[in-house]
Amino acid sequence: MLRKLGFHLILFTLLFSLVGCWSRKELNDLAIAMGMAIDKAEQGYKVTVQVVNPSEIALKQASTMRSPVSVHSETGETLFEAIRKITKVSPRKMYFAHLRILVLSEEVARDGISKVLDFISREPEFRTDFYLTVAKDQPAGNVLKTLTIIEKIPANKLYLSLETSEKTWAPTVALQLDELVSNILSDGINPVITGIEVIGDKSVGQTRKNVETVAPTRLKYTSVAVFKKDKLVGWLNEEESKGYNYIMGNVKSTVGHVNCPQGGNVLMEVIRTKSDIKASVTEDHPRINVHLAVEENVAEANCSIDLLNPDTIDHLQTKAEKIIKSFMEQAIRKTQTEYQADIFGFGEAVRRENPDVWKKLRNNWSAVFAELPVDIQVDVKIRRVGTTNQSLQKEMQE
Amino acid sequence: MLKDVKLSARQLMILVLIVTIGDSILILPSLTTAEAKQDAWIASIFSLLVGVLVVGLLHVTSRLYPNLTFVEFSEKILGKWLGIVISLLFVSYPFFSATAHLREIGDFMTTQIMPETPIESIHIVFLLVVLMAVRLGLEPIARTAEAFFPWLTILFLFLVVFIVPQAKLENLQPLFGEGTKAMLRGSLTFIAFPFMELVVFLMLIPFVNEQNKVLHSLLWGSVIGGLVLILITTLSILVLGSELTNRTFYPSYELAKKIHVGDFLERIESLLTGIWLITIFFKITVYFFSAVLGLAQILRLTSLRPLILPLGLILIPMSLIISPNIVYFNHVVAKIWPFYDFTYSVILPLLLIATAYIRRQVSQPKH
Amino acid sequence: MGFVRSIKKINKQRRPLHHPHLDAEHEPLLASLALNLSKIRQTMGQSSDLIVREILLRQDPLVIQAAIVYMDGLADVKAVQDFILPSLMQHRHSLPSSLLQIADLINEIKQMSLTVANLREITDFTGLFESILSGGTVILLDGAAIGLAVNTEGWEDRNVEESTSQTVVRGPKEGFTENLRTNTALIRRRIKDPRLWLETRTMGQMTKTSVALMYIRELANEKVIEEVRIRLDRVRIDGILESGYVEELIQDETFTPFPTVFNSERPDAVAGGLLEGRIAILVDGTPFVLLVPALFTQFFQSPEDYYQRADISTLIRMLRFFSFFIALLGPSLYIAITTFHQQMIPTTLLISLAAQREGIPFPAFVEAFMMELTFEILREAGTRMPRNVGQALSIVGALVIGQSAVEAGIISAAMVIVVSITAIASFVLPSYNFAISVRILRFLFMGLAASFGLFGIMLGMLAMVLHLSSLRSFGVPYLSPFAPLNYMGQKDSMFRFPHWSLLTRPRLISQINVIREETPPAQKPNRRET
Amino acid sequence: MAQLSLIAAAAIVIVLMEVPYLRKNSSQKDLWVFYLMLGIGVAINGAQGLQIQLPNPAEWMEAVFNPLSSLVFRLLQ
Repeated sequence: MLRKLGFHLILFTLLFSLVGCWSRKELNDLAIAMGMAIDKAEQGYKVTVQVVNPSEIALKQASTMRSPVSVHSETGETLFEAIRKITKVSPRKMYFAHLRILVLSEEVARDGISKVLDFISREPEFRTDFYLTVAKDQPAGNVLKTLTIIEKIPANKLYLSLETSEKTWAPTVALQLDELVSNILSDGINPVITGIEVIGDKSVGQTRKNVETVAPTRLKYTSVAVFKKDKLVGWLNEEESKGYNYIMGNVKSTVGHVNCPQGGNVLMEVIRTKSDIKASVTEDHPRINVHLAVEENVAEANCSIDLLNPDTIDHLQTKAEKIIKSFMEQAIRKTQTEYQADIFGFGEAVRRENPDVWKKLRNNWSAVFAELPVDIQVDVKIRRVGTTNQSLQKEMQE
Repeated sequence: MLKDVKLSARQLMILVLIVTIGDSILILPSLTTAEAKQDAWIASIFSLLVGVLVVGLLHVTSRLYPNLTFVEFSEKILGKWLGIVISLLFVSYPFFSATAHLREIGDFMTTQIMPETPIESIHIVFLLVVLMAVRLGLEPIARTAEAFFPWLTILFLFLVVFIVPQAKLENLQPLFGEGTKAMLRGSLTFIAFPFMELVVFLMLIPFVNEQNKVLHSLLWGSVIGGLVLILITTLSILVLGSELTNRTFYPSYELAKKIHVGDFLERIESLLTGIWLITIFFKITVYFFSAVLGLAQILRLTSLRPLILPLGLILIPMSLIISPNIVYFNHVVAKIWPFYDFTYSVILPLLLIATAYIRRQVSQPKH
Repeated sequence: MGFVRSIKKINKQRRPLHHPHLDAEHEPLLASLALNLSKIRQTMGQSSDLIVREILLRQDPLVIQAAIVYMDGLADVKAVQDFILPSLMQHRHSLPSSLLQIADLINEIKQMSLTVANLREITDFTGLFESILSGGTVILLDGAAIGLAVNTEGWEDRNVEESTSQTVVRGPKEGFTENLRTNTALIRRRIKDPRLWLETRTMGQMTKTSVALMYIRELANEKVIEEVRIRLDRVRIDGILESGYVEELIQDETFTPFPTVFNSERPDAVAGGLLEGRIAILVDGTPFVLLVPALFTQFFQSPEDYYQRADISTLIRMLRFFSFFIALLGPSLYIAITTFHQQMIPTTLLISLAAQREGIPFPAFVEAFMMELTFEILREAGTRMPRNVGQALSIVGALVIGQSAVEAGIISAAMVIVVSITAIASFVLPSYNFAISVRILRFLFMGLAASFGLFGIMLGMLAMVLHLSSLRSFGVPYLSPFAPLNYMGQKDSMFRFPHWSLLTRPRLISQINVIREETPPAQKPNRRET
Repeated sequence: MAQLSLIAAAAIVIVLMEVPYLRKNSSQKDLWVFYLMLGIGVAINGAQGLQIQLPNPAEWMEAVFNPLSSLVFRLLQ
């Protein structure tokens, strides 16, 4: 009897000594970090973390006038140190699994982002499904300090608008961590990251006043930053960015316009694109062939053209082809001449086509890329003209 | 001891399948891809072919004495003392393997899921369930495997179906870009971990009640298991690319992390961890059971019970001693362990078959 | 250690269950009526419900003293008055009195005068007491060491009513009663086959409860029947008040949360079990009939599954399995995910959960534990309380515990939702005793989840399935037909295939006569060709 | 120290779990083997608890197979 009792006592003490709650984190002990920004400091990095204030966001009657997010920054010699130091200013443990956006300052990016990425991809708490952006012309921390309307959490706003704009507007690139890492690692392709700007009065943007006005200080994605390996080397403007996305086949939907002969223009909505990058190698001289198939719809006809005439459609197609081709050429020209950074993965195409030649060229790829002949073929097909057939202006003329 | 324990051929097949997959599914894509890069999937298909040969060899070995375990027939073939030495060596193999696999699960849990939890406590709770299984005996183990099998299948199909849309075919190009030698290097681990480690089944085959179906079970179990591993390796390369696959310790876990269907079916990798945990559980259990059974047969004990808990007590510190850190462990696993497996699953059976053959030749005078 | 020794002593003293004075009754009846009667009175201790009616049998020229003995309340007084007393007192003997022997007289009474159906001779006091204590009437004649026991059972019985513990929408509404005979009749009315056999035995030295073993010969496995017989014979206990006693005494494994004996209050469920080759154990005095061997899947099946269409039943069974997992793992999954795997929660949900937990003083595990405990208390109170306070209780339960606790910031609203879903899910399980095991295990899983997250739950599931697969119910693996896998068995486990495809009985239960339907599958009801 | 007492507790639990069964159902040899293995287990655990460096079987394995391994990998380079 007593022996049994003793046995069970020991067993239970043993079991309870096993049962600890080492990894346990209660929800109200977490500071859910939604956005992180990394700037350079005199020594090391300045890390800014945007943390949500759950009760302000979740509750139906958000009566308190407290800000929905709070932003903490801290500097440290390394990223990890800086993040750990944030606990000095934040009462709770930072939790990064729900990170939506990582903003890098231009300085950090020009310096090389591999150190940052190494830490982030090593730490199990960081997932890989957040987007990266580069803050253009200002400290990255400012981006996170700007309050936004509609979406209460600025970081979430950034995430969603990048996601939406990538789907409906071509010049942005929604890039996640693992793609970035594999692009950096690969010799045959260099990464690009979308840039972000704060438009308007920056000091107002950081107060609650910003969400009370109609035309507040805003966050806006602008152009695309070109990287060579892990270092930022320059920017593409909007048209070049568009050209870049066309080449990469990233365009899911966008809008472009074609000028009419008699003035005015026709707006066309791209509904589907498919790009195909092929390399051909003759005697160690690679040549790239980009073929892009675009399907478009007419969205708006602001001039008097006869949309019922098949010839007009043909005409519009050729015009659109020219425009798109010029975007793509601009993008290629700029990267070849100014940056020598192969952001299109032409090297990868060569490697897939002919691994042996690639082995010879890979060490010298930037130079080869700068001289690389690229043939572009664009094939636009207009499918539909919307719900009305003839252009209104044309009808009015008649 | 254990004379009335009977496994059905189907249970054997499921056990073989699970042991083939167990732990390999977690670490193998990374190891093979590290050597063979984007051609790892070709290496894995090649490995399956070699693996089938290895399994065939194991089956031939088991046919020497279909009703005896490895420990018993090695004593019969090699004589008492040499047999005992070989048997002791053989028994140490599943024991160390169980240790290594336990360490693997501990490393996996502490790197990916619960970084703050001490590895010892993960080892201990995991081992407690293993010990419970071994104490219950072979039949409940096999039946539990049977009961979990549909769930494993569902989880696995889930992983495959939802990750396939993210596959990028160009990740496989160029075909044969790394050369044959790299592929052979890559297939070393791929032959050793899933297929050669099946040698422990030499301890369990005598308990199968339909001996004529043993070959069928062994082959189907290992081939299906091999196909699963090929699929996972290929998917890792297709989705992650060969660079990321060999850069991460646990590519299939990364694969699960990538699942993203609509905006609701994502971040479910912790659930899919079930595939790894359950298969490794059965692998450790089968190994530990074989070790206990082998030692009991060497010592001619009347039951397994005096060995189970004490050996479990030994296993815990061993799993900590066996590797000072994960880097050393991975080095051992990638570079040394395949040869350790090779010794036990190819050299030892060949030795036994040869000796048995010579013995029979000698004892049967020619006429 | 003195304490231990004294406990051991008590244990030893308690051991003999044999009561010596009960054996003393094993003595034969005496020839003298007076002595017999005094012996009866003495043994029964002048109990006031013992009726001894002394009469005289006029047997010219003799007058023979006689007595009838019965228990008031057990025996049907009307039957005694209408049949026994008239036939004795008004009987005139046909033989010449000079030849009369007492034995002849008894034969006369047996054969010619007593107009009752069930009658037997008794020769000792054991038989006498057994007879009168189970409602019989005993006729004793002076000068004869033989008594005549007439079956006059006539106590108040509950009528056959609708079963309250296992209700169905469609299906027979009859439930078993407390009367063994009624119960066997209910089953026999469903299976009119001479191969439906019944073995009765008396169990319990004092209660002398009738326990009946019912099975269909040639369907039930002979080995299992023998095993049940052996286990029943091994039982030495003073009293059996309910089939739960028998269940606990004959089950395979005591230390398991899972029931290995099925019980039902419904005759159709038992008849269904018998047709599958199972063995029913009926205990007098309780409407709950045991059915062995009992398998894991059986506890997810309701008799109604077989009355509804196959597709509906299949979906409902799946729903039950699903609810089983919710009832088992609901709170533990919540604990594991919110305290270990926050990355699994969608961001918006995480923020709202975090907002709810703002200011809650306890960790999620304690919160869940308190709520579950409260719920268990409410549930137990709800089962035991008098019907008319039910409303008050549910108001207190729902309002005070649910709403106020949330408003007071002690419990988060999400936790209340989780606990409620778990509670509702546990009511889906058709078998009450299986639901109890789920309730127990739920707490274990909560502990595991609180210490190791999903890893702990996974290990717990492994341990649970290991335990389940090590269980057997009368030799049949508990988890069959899942493990060991049996394809035919799958047709009636998680799924319920149409009746025309359920050609065989569960393989491991019925081993002799496996074929259920002799119609080959080709003759299944086909659509007429047009 | 806490670790050592836990090891002792574990050993006691194992003894209480197994010895009654072994006394009843097994031979004397089984019991001796049990105590021997338990002793080894406690010793290794104790050494581990006291931070004593124990030989690593993986290193023996490495010593045995490293030549073969480097040979094979050199051949396949």
